[in-house]
Amino acid sequence: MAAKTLTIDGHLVSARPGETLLAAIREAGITIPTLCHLDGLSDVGACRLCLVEIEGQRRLQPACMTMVSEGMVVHTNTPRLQAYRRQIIELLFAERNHVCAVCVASGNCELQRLAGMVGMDHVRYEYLSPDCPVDISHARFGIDHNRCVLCTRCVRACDEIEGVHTWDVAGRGVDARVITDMNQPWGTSTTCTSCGKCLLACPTGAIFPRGVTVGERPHASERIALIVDARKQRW
Amino acid sequence: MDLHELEAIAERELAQRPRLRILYCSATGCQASGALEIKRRLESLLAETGRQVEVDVGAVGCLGLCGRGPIVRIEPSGETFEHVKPDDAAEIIAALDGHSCDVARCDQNHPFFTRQMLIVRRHCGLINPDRIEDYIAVGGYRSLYHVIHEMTPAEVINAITRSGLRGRGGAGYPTGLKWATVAKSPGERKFVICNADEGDPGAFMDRSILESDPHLVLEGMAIAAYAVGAEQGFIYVRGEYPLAIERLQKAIAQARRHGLLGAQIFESGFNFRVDIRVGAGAFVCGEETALIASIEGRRGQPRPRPPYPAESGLWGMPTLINNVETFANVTAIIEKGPEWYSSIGTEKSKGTKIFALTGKIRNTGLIEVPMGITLREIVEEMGGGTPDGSPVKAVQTGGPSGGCIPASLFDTPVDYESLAAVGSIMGSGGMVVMDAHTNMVDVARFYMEFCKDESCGKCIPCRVGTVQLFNMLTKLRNGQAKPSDLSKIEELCELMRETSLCGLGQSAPNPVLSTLHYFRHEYEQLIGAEGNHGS
Amino acid sequence: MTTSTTETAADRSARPAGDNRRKILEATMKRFQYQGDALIEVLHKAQELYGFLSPELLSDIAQRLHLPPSRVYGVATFYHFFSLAPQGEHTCTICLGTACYVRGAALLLRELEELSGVKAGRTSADGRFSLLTARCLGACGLAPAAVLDGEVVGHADRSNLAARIRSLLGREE
Amino acid sequence: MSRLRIATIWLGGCSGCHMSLLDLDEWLIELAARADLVYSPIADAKRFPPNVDLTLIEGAIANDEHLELAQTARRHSKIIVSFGDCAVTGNVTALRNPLGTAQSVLQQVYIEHGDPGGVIPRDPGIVPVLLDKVVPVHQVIPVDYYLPGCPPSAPRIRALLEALIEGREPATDIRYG
Repeated sequence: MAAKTLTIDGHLVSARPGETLLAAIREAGITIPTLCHLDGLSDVGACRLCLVEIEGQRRLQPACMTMVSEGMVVHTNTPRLQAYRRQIIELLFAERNHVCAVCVASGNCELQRLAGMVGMDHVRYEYLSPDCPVDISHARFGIDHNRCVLCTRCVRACDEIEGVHTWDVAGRGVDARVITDMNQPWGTSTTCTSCGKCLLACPTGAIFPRGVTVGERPHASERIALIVDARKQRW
Repeated sequence: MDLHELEAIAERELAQRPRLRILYCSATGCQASGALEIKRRLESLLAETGRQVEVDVGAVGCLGLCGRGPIVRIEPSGETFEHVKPDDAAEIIAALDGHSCDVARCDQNHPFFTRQMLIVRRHCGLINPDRIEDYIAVGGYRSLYHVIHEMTPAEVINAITRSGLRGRGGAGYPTGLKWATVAKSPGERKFVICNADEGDPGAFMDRSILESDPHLVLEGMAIAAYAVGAEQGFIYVRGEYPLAIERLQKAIAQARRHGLLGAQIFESGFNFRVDIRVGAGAFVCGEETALIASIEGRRGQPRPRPPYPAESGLWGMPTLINNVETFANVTAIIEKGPEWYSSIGTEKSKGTKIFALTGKIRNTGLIEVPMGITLREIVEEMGGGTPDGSPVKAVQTGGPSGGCIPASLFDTPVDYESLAAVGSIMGSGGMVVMDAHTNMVDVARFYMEFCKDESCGKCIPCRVGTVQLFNMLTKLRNGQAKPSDLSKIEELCELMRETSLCGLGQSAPNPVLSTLHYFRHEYEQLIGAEGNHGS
Repeated sequence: MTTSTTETAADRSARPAGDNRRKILEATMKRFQYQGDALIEVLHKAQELYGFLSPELLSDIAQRLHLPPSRVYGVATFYHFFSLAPQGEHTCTICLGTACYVRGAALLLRELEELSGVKAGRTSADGRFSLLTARCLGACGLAPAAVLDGEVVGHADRSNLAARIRSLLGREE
Repeated sequence: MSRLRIATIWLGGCSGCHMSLLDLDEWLIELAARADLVYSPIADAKRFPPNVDLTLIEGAIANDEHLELAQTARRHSKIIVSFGDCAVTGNVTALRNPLGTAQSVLQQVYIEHGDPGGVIPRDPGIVPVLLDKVVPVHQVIPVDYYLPGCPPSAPRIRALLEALIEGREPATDIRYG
């Protein structure tokens, strides 16, 4: 099959047929923001961060779900796209309670990185401040819905990679929440294999390993004295 | 079943039919106003005088003037009565016998009736929707026979294309082109779906068609299936429409029994089976990819297009999705020819469109009018203006995806392009009339609340944007907004329009944008007198 | 899932022996050959039979249709029609579509809330009455419209609805 | 060239941003050579003075006193910087927002989870009255620059201040947490 030639931000790029535009853009060394996309999982085109302008098309298209075609002329970083991306990140930050200062993922969080990448120095929208639960009923993992961005990467990783489908989304609109089984505490799920793929896939601190939050850190200061005592007895 | 049998049914039906008939509207609107009680009274009165055979008391579909129900019509005189009460039964029987009667009559010379052009609704009010014989007697299923035996699928598609028919669900995509794409798309199976998830608040034309003339839709679907090569069809009906569902179920069973649906229709090699799928209350399922997800038993969330359902739809197969009114246009085009059809309407919008005229309007109900008629003709002449005679302020078309058109633009012709040019859309046909008492910020807020509640939650701009917009409009309404908030509202509207995944999110800002455009002063009046924030 | 189940509602959902609702539901699933695609049709049937979808019922359906429980729960909570909590014995649904809205449906709803002491979307503490809202019943010609125990009431106003609700609730006392 | 007049204020925050400012160590002496600190929690001024060139605001707007001070600062300052995550986003200070209105928060803190027989402190004019929602500074006054971070590191603070003192546009520098 012949390679497809397209123009991305003024550069001629050659791509394999059947390849997504996102892959071609990345191969060309151009970085565009993504959130719901994760290599290895199917794409849903939900976060709208990878929208690009394609000449001759009226609507913006998600690069992750658009196939390359011959002669395509693509713009990935126009002022308009930059403005939209910033707005989308603002909307996400305003939706739930994303408090980097107290988050286990701070410093290793895609949402936090995206904020910097799109130049979001403040959120112009009102914070919705929903009352979201934290579920730490599972022995190894926890989920803090305050930090969930509904990218559904956990849902897809669990379904497509682990083949279990413990996770899904319940409710709709801004009230939608990821759930395990019958919206029951994760620890009581009968389908979860505790494989941790949802944890690997989560872009934020929503799904986190148990034992890393401040309150869970193993403190046992009295053991220091115990050790000293023990050594004294041996000497 | 062959053509002779069809004709025989029609002849038998007409021969059996009593000359004297009392027809009552049995659609939802008139039933809710007491039509069934009137029917019982009429029947018992006739039975008392032994005339139950001589006079036929029959149910018919919607006569259109829903705001004045119950509606009763007598034949052969054709007189039509409105606001009928059970106690009027004796008078109506008297009228049937040529005596005078005091029951209020519909003025059928009123523009509400005379300006209409009935194509889709041509049988409404004439036939009993529960009886396939009635439909066959008015020429039903002849088009299907004609198509199967005398036309190739390509010829059918060609006819639909030449007719200029465009999708009546809102966006106005050329129907022939859609059919051609599905016909060309490779797939081991193909599907035809009738979108009867009429979700726009203020629109009930599809409901009325299904309740009044279900076979018309089934025949249209069967013709489409023949044209695109599908053997299975689905009608996706709102769960809120129990009567429409019941009548469809009956109609499908009757058609199957008569060999008009099912295997080897009209003794040809063409098979077509139709199943009903009942929606479960999600406006977004009117969007075709969400509708498909719903038929597949999943959450009704849309997915990005392309690929379009015409190429990859239900279970990944090529799928034709048209709306109820679109399918209901098909038999007339086959019967009278594409040239006849394309002679009606404007250059780019052919045929007729049904509108549901509601709100602050004297004549509430359904009207079928040729494309190109002006809003003024509809609202002022046909609708008769507001009930109290005060001036009409605006008309909202297209539901939550549409816009508010001010009275100053009422000379706009009703066609896809003209309505889009004034910031609204044709939509499915809701037309809500507003007077001076209606605050336009409230209207925008009402629609945004609707969109917020109906957002599926998949894409961020719609999921969060609708809530933010709703909150901003609420603040505005409560006098807590700053002048800078208007530009913030506009900016967010643009984001949603340009980046939302599906039509719901993309068009959700329309009611806000159109009211901001035409009634900006109503927004500005609500901005706090404090002026610029903080300073 | 929910603890708001009232006594009366619970009584109603736990019918004594001779309950053949499970059989009817099974027959529905069988008719669809236990295919997952039929989930929404099956949920419709289940709700029609039981009045609401309890967690046990949903788990059961998931098992029979070979679907992950989370998918069934996700679908059941996506659509407005499905209720995971029992509804009152009598329901009044006020249409909040545009035509009804323009003709004062929002005010009507507030008045009914005051009259009945039940908030929109809720059921009274004794489980006898639910006040619900709908997104356009398609009866715009009769705006404002309401549905009282399945029957459409056109040109609804405070006095005619209140009287009918009172007589519905009173009749069984 | 006249000396710059700089102010810093501390609203609903932990003062960590001010600590980070003090981490600038000897650069503060350089700064002092070019600017006067006319109002600050680390200076001894009782009233926010007029004609301030640059004000750093640490902390979110959580009570009526914050609101008033922020508005005063805006009136008297040419440039306002939202200084740190609490000022920019509400941050930890805003964690109370999901708990509901001020009354509901006080109820939970002082009565439900507080001492048995606890009382909600109320001393108008002395104890500032909580706002129903904690909001970032830019929601109550226009803000010119944002320096997120919890706290922003000393070098980042310095980079911003240097640019503003020299009349340059500061480089975008976004790091939350």
